[in-house]
Amino acid sequence: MENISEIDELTTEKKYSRSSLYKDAWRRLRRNKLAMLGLAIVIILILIAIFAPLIAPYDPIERIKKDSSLSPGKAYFFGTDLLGRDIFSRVIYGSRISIEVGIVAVGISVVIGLFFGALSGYFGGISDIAIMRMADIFFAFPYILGAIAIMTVLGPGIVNIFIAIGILGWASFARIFRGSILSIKNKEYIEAARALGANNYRIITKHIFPNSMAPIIVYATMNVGVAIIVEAALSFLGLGVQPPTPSWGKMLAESLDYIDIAPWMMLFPGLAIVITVLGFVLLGDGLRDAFDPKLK
Amino acid sequence: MFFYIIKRILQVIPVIIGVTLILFLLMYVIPEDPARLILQKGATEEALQNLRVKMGIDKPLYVQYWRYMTQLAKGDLGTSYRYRRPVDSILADHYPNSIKLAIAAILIEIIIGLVAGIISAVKKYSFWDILVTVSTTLAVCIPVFWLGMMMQVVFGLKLGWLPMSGMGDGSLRYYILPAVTLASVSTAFVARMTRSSMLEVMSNDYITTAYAKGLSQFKVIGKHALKNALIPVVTLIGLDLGALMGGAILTETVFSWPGVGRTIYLAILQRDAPVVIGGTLVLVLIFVFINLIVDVTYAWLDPRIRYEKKEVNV
Amino acid sequence: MKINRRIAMLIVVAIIVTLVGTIFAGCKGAVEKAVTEAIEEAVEEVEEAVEAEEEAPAEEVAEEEAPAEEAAGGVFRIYIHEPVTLDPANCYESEGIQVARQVFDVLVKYDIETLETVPAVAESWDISDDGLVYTFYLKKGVTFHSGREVVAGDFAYAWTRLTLAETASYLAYHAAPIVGYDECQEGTADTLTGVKALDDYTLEVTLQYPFADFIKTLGHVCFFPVAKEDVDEYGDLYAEHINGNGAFKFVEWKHDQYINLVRNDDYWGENAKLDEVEYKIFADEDTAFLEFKAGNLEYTAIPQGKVNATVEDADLGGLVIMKPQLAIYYFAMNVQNPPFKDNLALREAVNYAIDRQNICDVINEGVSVPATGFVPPGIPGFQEGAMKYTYDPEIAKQKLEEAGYPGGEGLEPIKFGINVGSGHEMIAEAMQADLKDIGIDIEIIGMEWGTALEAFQNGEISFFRLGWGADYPIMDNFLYPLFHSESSDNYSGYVNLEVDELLVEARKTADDDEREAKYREIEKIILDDAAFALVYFYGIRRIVQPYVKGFALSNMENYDLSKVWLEK
Amino acid sequence: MDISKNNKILEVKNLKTFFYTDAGVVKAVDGISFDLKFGETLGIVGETGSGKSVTALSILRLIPQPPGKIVDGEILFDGKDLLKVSNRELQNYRGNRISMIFQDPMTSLNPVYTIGNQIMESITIHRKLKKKDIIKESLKLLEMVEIPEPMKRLNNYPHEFSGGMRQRVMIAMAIANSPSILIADEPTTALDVTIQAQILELMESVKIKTNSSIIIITHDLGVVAKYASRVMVMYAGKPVEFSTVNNIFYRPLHPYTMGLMESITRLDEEKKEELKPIKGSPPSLMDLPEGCIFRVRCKYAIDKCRKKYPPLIEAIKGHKVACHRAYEFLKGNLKNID
Repeated sequence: MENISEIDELTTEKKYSRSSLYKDAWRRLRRNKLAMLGLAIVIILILIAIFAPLIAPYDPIERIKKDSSLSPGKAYFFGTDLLGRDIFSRVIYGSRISIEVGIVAVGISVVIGLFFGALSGYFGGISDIAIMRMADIFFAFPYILGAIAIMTVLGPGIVNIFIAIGILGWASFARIFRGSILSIKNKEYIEAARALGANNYRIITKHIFPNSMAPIIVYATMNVGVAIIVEAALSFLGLGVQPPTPSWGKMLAESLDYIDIAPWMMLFPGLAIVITVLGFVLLGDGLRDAFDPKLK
Repeated sequence: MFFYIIKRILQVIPVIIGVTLILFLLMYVIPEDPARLILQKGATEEALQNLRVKMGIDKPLYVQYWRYMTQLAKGDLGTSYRYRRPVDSILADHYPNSIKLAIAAILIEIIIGLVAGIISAVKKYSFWDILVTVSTTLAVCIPVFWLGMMMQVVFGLKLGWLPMSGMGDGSLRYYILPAVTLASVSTAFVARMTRSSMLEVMSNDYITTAYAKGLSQFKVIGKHALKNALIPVVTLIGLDLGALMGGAILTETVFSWPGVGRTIYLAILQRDAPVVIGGTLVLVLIFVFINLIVDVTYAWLDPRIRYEKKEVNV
Repeated sequence: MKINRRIAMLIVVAIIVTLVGTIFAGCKGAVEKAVTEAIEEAVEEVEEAVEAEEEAPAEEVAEEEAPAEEAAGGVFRIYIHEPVTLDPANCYESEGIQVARQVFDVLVKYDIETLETVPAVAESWDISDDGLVYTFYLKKGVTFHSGREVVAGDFAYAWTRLTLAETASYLAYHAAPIVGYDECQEGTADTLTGVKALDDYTLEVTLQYPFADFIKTLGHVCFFPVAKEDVDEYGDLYAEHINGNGAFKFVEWKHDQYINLVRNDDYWGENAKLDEVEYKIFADEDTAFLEFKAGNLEYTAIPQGKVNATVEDADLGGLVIMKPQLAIYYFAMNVQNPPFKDNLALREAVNYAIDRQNICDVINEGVSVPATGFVPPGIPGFQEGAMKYTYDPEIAKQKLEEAGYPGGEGLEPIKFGINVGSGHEMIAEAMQADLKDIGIDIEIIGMEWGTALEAFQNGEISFFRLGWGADYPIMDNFLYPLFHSESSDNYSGYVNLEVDELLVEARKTADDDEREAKYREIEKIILDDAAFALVYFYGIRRIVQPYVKGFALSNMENYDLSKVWLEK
Repeated sequence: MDISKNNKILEVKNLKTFFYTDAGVVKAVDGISFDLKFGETLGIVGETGSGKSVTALSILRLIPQPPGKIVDGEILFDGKDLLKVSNRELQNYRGNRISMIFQDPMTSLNPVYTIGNQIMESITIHRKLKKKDIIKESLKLLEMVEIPEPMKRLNNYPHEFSGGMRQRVMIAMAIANSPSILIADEPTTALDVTIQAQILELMESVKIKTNSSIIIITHDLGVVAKYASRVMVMYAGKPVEFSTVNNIFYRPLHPYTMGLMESITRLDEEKKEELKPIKGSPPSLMDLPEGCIFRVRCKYAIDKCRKKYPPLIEAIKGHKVACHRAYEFLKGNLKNID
C-alpha cells in the first residue's frame, strides 16, 4: 500500500547541507526509542541470518521421521512439523530467505525506480508523461494480482519472487526520485555545474543523487517489511518459495491449516514475520522522523 | 465540471486499449494452447485445429486483438475457456459480492480509521494516541491471511459469535470477519494518515481563529479541521476501494467469499484468458471511475479546486 | 449530519460502481438486480449495524428449535469445491459428479455397498450372442423434473451429444466402444449411429467390438439422459439449468456459494426423505471442516493432517468415516524424456527410494495404505503384491549407480510437478527428502491443476504426481485409460505395443476369470517397466454428523441421499 | 456592563507562558503585567519573537498545548481570572466578550467554507437567533466593514477575496457579538501599505461604534503613534517599558525603546521592513543571559546590568521601565554619551 502524500512529503527538499543532514538525522534517530528498537531487531535478525548454522541445533531440512508433529519441548524448542523437521532451526534459517527477499526485491525496485524516476524527472516531456502514467497503472493494479500474474509468466522459484516483488515496487521509488529531481533541478548549484560543463550523467550521479537519498532510504526500509509480507502471501497461495527451503511465509502457510490442532506450528514463523516486519517499519518510521522532524 | 467529467471519461479509452494490450501480450507470453485447454483429453489434432479456427486463435496476435476489441465494443467479453460460460455472467456473479465486501471494508476504514486517527491527533501523546499508534503499526505487520484465520478460529469456532465463511443469507453478520480482515491494513493507513493530516491542519491559523470565535473543541475538530484533513484521506480511501476489490484474494480464500479477486486469480492460474482480460478490464474501469469520483469529491471538500475553471484557464 | 452525508456519498459510489461493473459485464438483466441489491445492501448495512447485536442471538435460538419438530425432512448440507460444470456430458471431476448423481438416474446404478451393477432406468436388457448388440428395455413413467417422460430417444440424444466434437467433452472416450464414436469425434457425423431408439422404451446399442464390461461402464455420469429441449433453450448455460430424472430436483447454482436441490416428489422410485440438499461451496476443505465443527454442515471431508486429532476427539471420533477408496496415488516418470528415457535403473532407483509407509502413516495418518500394484483391493481381480518395489534405500543407491549416476553425481535436479493445494506439497516434500537420501535432487513445481496437466502432457515436466480413481469398478478402468498408448489419460508417454494389444484383447474376452487373468498379466508387465512409482491406495476420510441416518458411502465415494434422513 | 472601579476592563498580572520543546524550555512570555482601560487602545510593540503574539494568544488561552503552557499569572477580565475558568465558560468569552484578529488574513479563514458560513458561525455560537436574523446580522456586519455587494459575497469562498477584503471579513467576524475587547495581532503586516491604512481606520471606527477596547500588537511604531493611547514595549518575552504614547515617543527611558525611536526617523519611508533598529540580535529565549537581557546590545550597559535583571518599576507616575539606569535617563545625565 502506498502512502502517496507521505511520498510527496518526503520529496520536499531539505535545506541542510548533506553531511549535517545525516548527522542530525542520526542524532534524532538515537533519541527515538521505537526506532532504536527497530534497528535492534534488524541488526539481531541480520546476525541470526549470518550465524544461522551456529545457532540452529538441527539441519533445517533434515527429517527426524519418528518425531513428527511434536509440540515445543526440551529437544525441540519450537516443536517439529508434520515431516519431523525442527521448527526452531527452520525459523532460524528462514531469516536468511526473508532478508534475501526483502533486500534483493527492494533493491530491484530501487534500481528500476531510480532509472525511470531519473528519466522522468530530469528529461521531462513525453518520457515523463509516459513513465508517470505507467506508474499510475502500477499503483492502480492490485499488488497481489500483479505478483500472481508475473509469477505465472515467470514460473515459480525464489529468483522469480525477487523479480515479481521488485518489478511491482518500482513506481513509488520513481515518484520519489522524480519529485526530488524536480525540486533540485533548477537550483543554483546545478546551474553552476551545468555551466562548468558537467553532463547529464554527471549531474544526476554527483549532484541530484546524493541529495535525494534520504527519502529513498526511508521508503526502502519500509518496503523491506512489505516485501516479506508479500512473500508470505504468495506462499499462502502456493506460489512462493519452493520446498524444502525454509521460508517463514511457506512455513506459516503450510501450518495454518493446523491452527486448531497444532497452533505452535504457525505461531513461531508467524511471530518471526511480525517481529521482523515490525523492526523494519519502526526503523523506517524513525528514519522518516529523523530526516524530517516536521512530519512528526 | 461537466466538460471535465466528459474529458475524463474519454481518457478512459486509451487506458482500456493499454490494459487490454498488456493483458493480451501477457496471455500470449504464457505458452498455452486454449484449444488444448478446452479439449484436453482425447482430442485429435484435427479437432484441435478445428477449434482453433473456430475460436480465431490460429490467427496472428493483432488479428485476435482486433477481433476482441470489436467484440468488446459490442459488449461481448467472450466465453471462459474453463467454465464454458460467458465471461459477463461469471463477472456478474462475482462483482456484486466483491463490491459489497469492499464497501463494508471501506465503512470500517472510514469509521474506525478516521475516529482512531482523529482521537490520536487530538489527544497527541496520550494513552489513546499510543494505543492507536501501536495497533496501527502492528496491523501493518501481520499477514492478512494469518489474521483472518485466527479470527475465524477465535470468533467463529471457539466463541461461536460470528459465521466463519461464505455469504450465507447475505446478512451483516457474514460480512464482519472478512470485512475486518480485508480492512485491517488499510484502516491502519487511514488512521495514520488522518492523524498526520489532522496534526498538520490543527496547526493552521484558521483553527486558532475558530477557537478564538468561541467554538468548542468538538466543533473545531468536527467542522473546521476534519473537512480539511479529509482531503488526502479521501485519496487513500478512493485508491483503496479499487484495490480492495481485485486485491481481496487472500481474504476471499480464507473466508470462501465468492468474490472477483479469487476468480481472476484462479483464471490466471488456469490460463483462462477471457476471464482474466474481462475481469481485469472491469477492475481498471472501476478504478478509473473511482478516481473520477475522488476528484469530484475534492471539489466538494476543497472549493479552491474547481475543475471547469481549470479547463477554461489552462 | 456529516456522517450521514458521507454514507450517502458511499451509497452513491456503490451504485455507480455496481452499474459500471454490470454494464461492462454486458448482462443487462443483472443491472437492475445488482443495483437494487447494492442499494439494499448499503442501506441495510447502515441500518442493521445498530440492531445486529440484539437480533443475532434471537435468530440462532430460532434456528436450533425449528427443525426438531419435523423428524423426517430437513436440509442436508455438504461441502464441495466449486464444480467446473454440472453438465453430465462434462462432469469429469468429483465435485460435479456427486451433485449430478443426485439429480440424474441412468440405465444402471452401482450398489453403494457391493458396487454391483443394478438396473435403474433400464428394467432389463438383452445382449446378442456375438456380444456386439445391447438392447435395453426402459421403465415406463420415469419423468424429467420438467414433467416430461424420459424416453429412449433422450439417451440416444445425450450419448450423441457426448461424443460430438463440438461438445468437446473430456468424457467422450467412455463411449469409445460404441459404433459411430470415431466419426462423431472427427466431426464427420452428427449422430452416434450405434445408439438407436427402437421405440420410446427400447434402446439398442451396437459396439465396435465385444466389450465384456460394457454394462458396468454405463453407471458413469456421462451416460445420463439429457433433454434436448433444455440444451436448445439454455445452450452455454445448460449447466446452470440441469433437468434430471433423479430423486432431487436442481434449483439453483449460485457460483462460489452454493448449489441447491429439493426433493423430487414425482420420483419414479421411492421418494427421498430430505426436503433439501445444499452443497455449500468452500475455497478449501479446512474452512469446511471448521464449519462442520461449528455444526453448519452435515457431511464433509477431514482435512489432511487432522485425521488423528479428529479420531481422538471425544465428540468427533465416532463420526469419522474411514475406508479404502478405489483410487491410486502415483508419481509418473515420462519415459519419452530425459533423464528417465531408456534408463530403467534410474526409474527403479526412484521406486526403491520412496518410503511409502512413512507417507501413509505420517502425512496421511494411516488413512491410505501403501500401493501394491495399480489395481486397488476391492476391484474384482485385485492381486496381492503385484509390485516388487519396496522401500530400500540401499537397493535404490545401487540402482542409481547402475543408472550411471553414482550417489546422484551427474544428475541434474529433476523438476517434479504437482497441482497446488489439496495437500500434495507435503507428500512431495517427503518424497523429495527420500530421494535426497539416495542423492537425487528434486525441485518441486506447484501449478494449478489444468495447467499442470498441460505441462505433463506436453512433456514440459517429466516427473509428476497424479491420482486415478475408478470411474467404474473394473480392472480395465485402471489400465486401459492410463497405459494404452493412444489413451489421452496416458500422461507419462508410456508406450508398450504388447500392452496395447493385450488391453484390447482383454476387453474382448467374455469369460470373467479369463479376462481377469489377462489384466493381471498386463499389470505385471507395466510394473516391470517401472514408468511409475506407485505410492498408495487412497483412503476415504470423511465425517458425518451423528443425527444423519441412512447415509452410506461406497468405495468410489458415491452416496445416495434419497435414503438419508435427519434425526434431531 | 459593570465597569470596575479603576476603569480597567482587563488586567494581566505576571503572565508567564513557556514552551516545552525537545531542545529545552522557551520562555516566550516571562512575567508580563499590564492593564487595559475601558475604551482605550493599547499598543504592544516589539521585535519578532519578543512575545507579543504569545501574550495576545495567552489572554484567550489559545496557546497550543503541548508544547505551550501558561505557567503562572492572572488574567482578570472584568475581575474574573480567565486562567481559572472552565473550558466551557471560556468559550463564552472567546469571540463574544473578547475577540481576536490575526496577522495573516490569507490563512486565518478556513478555505473550505464560505465566508457567509464563517461569519454566521460567529453569531450562532453566542446568540440564539433565527436563521433569517443571522443572515440579516451578517449582512449588516459586512456592510459595517465596507464590503461591497455583501449579499453576493456571503456565498464566496475565502480564496475569492483579496487580502484586504479577507481582513475585513475577519474584523466582521470579530465584532459580530460587540465584544468588549478586540485584540489585533499585527493586523496589517501582511497587507499592502494602502490597504493597511484602510483597515486601521476601519478598526478605529468600529471601536467607536461598538464601544470596545483594543489591544493592538505591532512592530510598526507609526501605527502605535496614531491609534494607541498607551504602549507597552516588549523585549525577549519581558516588558521593558510601559507608558503613554507621548512618554514613549518623546521621553523613552529604556535604551531599547530609544533605539526604536531613532530607527523611525531612519526608516520612515520603509515601514514594511522588519523592525531591527538596533545592532545585534535578540538572545535565544531558551538560553537567556544572566542579568539584563538587553545588555549585550546596550551601549549603556554597566557592571550592575550583568548581575541583576532590572525590575519593571514605575519611574514616574504612569511610566514603568525596566532599566537600572532609568533614573539617569530621566535626569538627562546620559543624553550625550556618544
